[in-house]
Amino acid sequence: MNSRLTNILPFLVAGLLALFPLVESTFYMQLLTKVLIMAIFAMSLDLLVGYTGLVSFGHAAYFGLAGYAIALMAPKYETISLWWSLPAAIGVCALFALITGTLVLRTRGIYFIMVTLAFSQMLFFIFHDTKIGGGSDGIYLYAKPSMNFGDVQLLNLEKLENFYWLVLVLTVAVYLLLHRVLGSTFGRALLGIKVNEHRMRALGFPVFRYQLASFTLSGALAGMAGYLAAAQYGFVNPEILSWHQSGAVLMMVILGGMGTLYGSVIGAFAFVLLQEVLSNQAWFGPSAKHWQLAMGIFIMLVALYLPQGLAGLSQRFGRKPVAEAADE
Amino acid sequence: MDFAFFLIQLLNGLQYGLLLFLVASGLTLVFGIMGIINLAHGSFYMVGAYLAWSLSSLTGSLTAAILLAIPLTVILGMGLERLLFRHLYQRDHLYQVLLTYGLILVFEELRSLIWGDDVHGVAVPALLNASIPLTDNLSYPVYRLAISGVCLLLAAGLYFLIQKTRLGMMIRAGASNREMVQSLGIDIKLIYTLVFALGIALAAFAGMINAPLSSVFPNMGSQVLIICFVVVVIGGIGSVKGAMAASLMIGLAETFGQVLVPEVAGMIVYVLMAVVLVWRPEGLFGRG
Amino acid sequence: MHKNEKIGYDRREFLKGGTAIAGATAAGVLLPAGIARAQQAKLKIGMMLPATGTFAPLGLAITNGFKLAVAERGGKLGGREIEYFTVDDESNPAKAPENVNKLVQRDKVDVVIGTVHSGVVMGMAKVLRESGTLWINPNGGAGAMTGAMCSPNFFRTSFSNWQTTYALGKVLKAKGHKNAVFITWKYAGGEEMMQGFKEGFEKEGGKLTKELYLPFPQVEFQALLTEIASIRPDAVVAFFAGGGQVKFLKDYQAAGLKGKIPLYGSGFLTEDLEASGDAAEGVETTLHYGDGLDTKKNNAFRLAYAKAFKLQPDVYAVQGYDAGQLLAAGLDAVKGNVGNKSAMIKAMESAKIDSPRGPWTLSKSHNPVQDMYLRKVVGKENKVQGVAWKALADPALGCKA
Amino acid sequence: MSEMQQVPGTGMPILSTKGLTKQFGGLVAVSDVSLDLYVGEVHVVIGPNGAGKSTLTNLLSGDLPPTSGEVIFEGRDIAGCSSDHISRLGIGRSYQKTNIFLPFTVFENCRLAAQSRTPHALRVFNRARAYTGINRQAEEAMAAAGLTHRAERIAATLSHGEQRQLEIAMCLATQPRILLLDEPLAGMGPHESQRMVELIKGLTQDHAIMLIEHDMDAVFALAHRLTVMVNGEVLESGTPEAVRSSPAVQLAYLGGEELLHD
Repeated sequence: MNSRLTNILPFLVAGLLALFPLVESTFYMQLLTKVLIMAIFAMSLDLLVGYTGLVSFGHAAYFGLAGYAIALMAPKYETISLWWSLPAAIGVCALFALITGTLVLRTRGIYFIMVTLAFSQMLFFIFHDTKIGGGSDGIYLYAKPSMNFGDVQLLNLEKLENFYWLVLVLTVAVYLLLHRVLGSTFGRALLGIKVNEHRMRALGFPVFRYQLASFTLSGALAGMAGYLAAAQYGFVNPEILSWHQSGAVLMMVILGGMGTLYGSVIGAFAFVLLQEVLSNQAWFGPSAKHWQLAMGIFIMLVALYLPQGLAGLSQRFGRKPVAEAADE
Repeated sequence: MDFAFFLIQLLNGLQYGLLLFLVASGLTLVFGIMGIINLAHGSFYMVGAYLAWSLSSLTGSLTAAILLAIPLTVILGMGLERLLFRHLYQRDHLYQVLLTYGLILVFEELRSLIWGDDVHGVAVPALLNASIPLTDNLSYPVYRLAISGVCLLLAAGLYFLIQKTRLGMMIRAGASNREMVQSLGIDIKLIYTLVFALGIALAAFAGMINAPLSSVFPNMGSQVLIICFVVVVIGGIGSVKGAMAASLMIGLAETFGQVLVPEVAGMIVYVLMAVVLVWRPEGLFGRG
Repeated sequence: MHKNEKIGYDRREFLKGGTAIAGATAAGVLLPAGIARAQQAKLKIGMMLPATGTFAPLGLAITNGFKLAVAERGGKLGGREIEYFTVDDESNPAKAPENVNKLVQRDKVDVVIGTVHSGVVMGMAKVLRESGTLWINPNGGAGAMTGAMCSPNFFRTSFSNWQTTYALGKVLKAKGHKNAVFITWKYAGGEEMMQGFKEGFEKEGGKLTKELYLPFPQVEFQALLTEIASIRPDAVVAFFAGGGQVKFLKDYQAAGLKGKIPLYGSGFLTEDLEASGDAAEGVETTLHYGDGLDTKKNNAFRLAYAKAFKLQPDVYAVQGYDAGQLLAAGLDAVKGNVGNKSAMIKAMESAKIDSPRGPWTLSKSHNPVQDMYLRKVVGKENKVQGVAWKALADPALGCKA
Repeated sequence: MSEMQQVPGTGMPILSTKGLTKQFGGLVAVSDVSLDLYVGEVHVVIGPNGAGKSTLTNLLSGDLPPTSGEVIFEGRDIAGCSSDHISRLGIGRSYQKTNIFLPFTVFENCRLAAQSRTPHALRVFNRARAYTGINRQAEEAMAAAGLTHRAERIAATLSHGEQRQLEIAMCLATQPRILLLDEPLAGMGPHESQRMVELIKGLTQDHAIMLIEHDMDAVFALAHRLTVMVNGEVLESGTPEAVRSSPAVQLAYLGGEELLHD
């Protein structure tokens, strides 16, 4: 693929997506909003899995934590300002990631997969078993966050189109941020750690600190996604930090293709839309009831025959490998 | 809690631990020897339980059902290894997670298609259907004791198999050095198939033997899965000894946790796991 | 009533008020000609129920019950043909708002029927409160739905968790039990049932000695059963569902507690007698229904259901059936014109449902005011012993309607 | 101390070990090893397979913590420090088994190595390729190792010899003062070996080099000081001539005339 095209393609796609509310501004726009939120979530995980070589199976912890953070911070029946609540929610997640990161990064491989799971399960039970966040029934957020400048309302997020555009802008921002970060010396070091952690250490890189920084950034961005997810429907339930959620986002990353940011976005689209299509009873009638069978088979086929994910399909047509893809 | 009840709770904890060991042992073998992370392990547990139910209602005897079901699960295990898992040995754990996650969905739906979504009870074999009185109002079911006995036997058997037999020697060698074993002319593929089938049969067997206690119901696999992962990781991946120690530890922690600190009982095992791994990242009996 | 609610019931009023919710597509329907057309068109009913997982059989029973009620009316409600839209809610609360949105926004249904899982009910409540879509909940007993979250467009044909255990206090008192232990899973539903029992029992002068909780959804009861044995209460009250109920009954029996300390519960504890075997024998529960209720209506219902679906109906089927009946009552009053929401809601509010469980009406928060039966397991049947509480109404805490 | 005057780069040793020991369970891999490295000097360690040479390197580079003993670097005991810490002190190493970033280009391999020396390595917003200082360092290292013409090749596609060169280049790009080279000639053809020997020779002046090698031609072409290890212990240590003439060494290891008539 021509590199100038690759550079403008994300903007082209984002531009087209920005026009979507003109086509449909109810259900499918909201679905798309969700897809974009999941894309942010998947990109945050890709930073860990695809670029740092750390397979987290508990990423929903940060997603869910931010959801609870906004729901708990928001005054009942009133709106909460996005200006401070979004940074605060992200900050909470970053802090939690920093703390858990120092512990989980002592382990590797399967152990790492399992300890990240353990921490997310801990959080799950904290919210499920205690009254902090309404227990298993969950907690409501009564209004969307507000974006005011002084007394002037900049953007009314109760209007779903506006919320959609906000999410779109943030998705693009996260994409650009990660693109930039991965092209930096820091990003190169992460890739080096993914490819050969031992050698990086021998070269004098404080590997742990790099991994911790990546882990924290990843947790913070997952928090952004979680904040938006909670704001979108105004409902947070312990289930959003369950291991199924962690599994689902991991599926998105692998499905799209690890180590390519756009792959995560594609993965989020594919995963959510596939679920949508397979479980649509209007199209599949009674057999839609067994949509998980088709989903399961599809996931297995990807694992067996499409290890590079959907993004790998494009790489087959002459794209460069990961290390260079990060080059600008 | 007076002393007698403390002792009984201790017994409860140990027996629950042994039960966990039954399920976790297969997981740790497949994990440790083949390096396969199998999220679908719980599904095989479920398959075992449903087989026990359907075959015992067919034959009228749980023992007969188990005897019939074991070969079936071994065949299932060998078939899956050939068809699916074999392609993933050289690949990253990530793909194993992906494949086995898909497998969970498939098994859950097949279960729904074949056996439906209802809860079913399985009768305890008449011979073991009794209770031993412990206090004036509390007694202990004989079947639980029997299961504990089976667990201990199984643990001893696994230990013997791995440490003392020629097959076990090959398995151990295969776990540490694949190429070396191949150069010795041992068919590593066959060994892997066998180990995988053994692991699956163990999970399914656990489901069968536990069916009278747990009853059979949809999603029963994922309930047991996560806790077994915790057992395996605390004990050290691949270590049967570690799985035993960790099972007992978790059994006791959960038992006393529920009684003494009910507010946080749900998270207790995960806290335990985090503590162990921070202290010993390779697990209690893991190879460092 | 409902004066303070922002959500209007009448869509024409809505438009006059210039409220933003009604979208461009909805506007077409609101023109006079549109109303005429709407009456011709099929009534869109959205079924949001679990099709997969542990609760799938409950979803099926509810659907069957609902369809039976429709079939008894010649396949029409309020004179209109029906088109069903179904969504599998997977019993996953995290997806609940999105799933209910499929029905409300994508399929633009007139009525939503659902669901089983309390957490999902909570998620639905959020969306349906905002959209104002008519909602009939045929199971999930989350107190908040007809409590703090109550809304004029919300209806429930089942129970509130509180209701299922409140009457037990009187029952235990009558049996001479002075203290009791409550055991359940640590989750909202279990805690609400515990609360209901505690209130009812303490009012009668009883004492709830201890609340025992098991992490959800674990089923290893041994430690807590030992604890019960050491506490030696006069009675044990339990709530478990799904795979848990059967295992609890069996473990209770195996631990030798059965027969030594009498066991009570909300009726769900004994809703799977096939799997429970003799472990359930003699257990007494309260619920708003009993299979063996010997009334004309119930017998007719059971016969018709068994004929139509080759299955025995259960309490869930009854709740689904009554959801159909309640909807019919509303639609009949407006002759199928769902656009006239305020009239329809009024009709539903005042409806007297002739249910297989016995006649019931709605409380002002739209939860059934119903008799709670005392049932005892005899053989494979929940034998109704009598009415434990006549016309029990949920206190609807926090409902400002 | 008397010997010290005979070799170039005299003065204080930049690195010395005292009683360095490493045990794996019951096996003693390195036993009570004491040796010194000087700037301007190539200190060659030879010995049969399993003598503990690589383990010794790993102890010095921090890849393994010693069981006991000291590693004194500029007057400080650094035994047991982490490998990244030791690397940043200016002790670089190459590996016996090629240990490079296979999917990256040669340049990127060297650039990463050079990057490890930047003080603000955790910067997340700069552009990696815009760092001229790092790039120059990487290019110099490539040039020194004779890999400039391969800069844009993916490391995995290099020949074995080139991969060994890259190994050294990466080590150089970190601008170490001490080089620990573990069998850099392993698997190389005669031509490539010759180039590598020249390369190491060229580095001698500014670096203290510890070299583990089997190729005796290379050993005697480079060594200022020679240590012979057997079974984890130092059998003999001194100038090449002294070691060559040691009867113990001749008996135990060199055992051949080839060495003597060289």
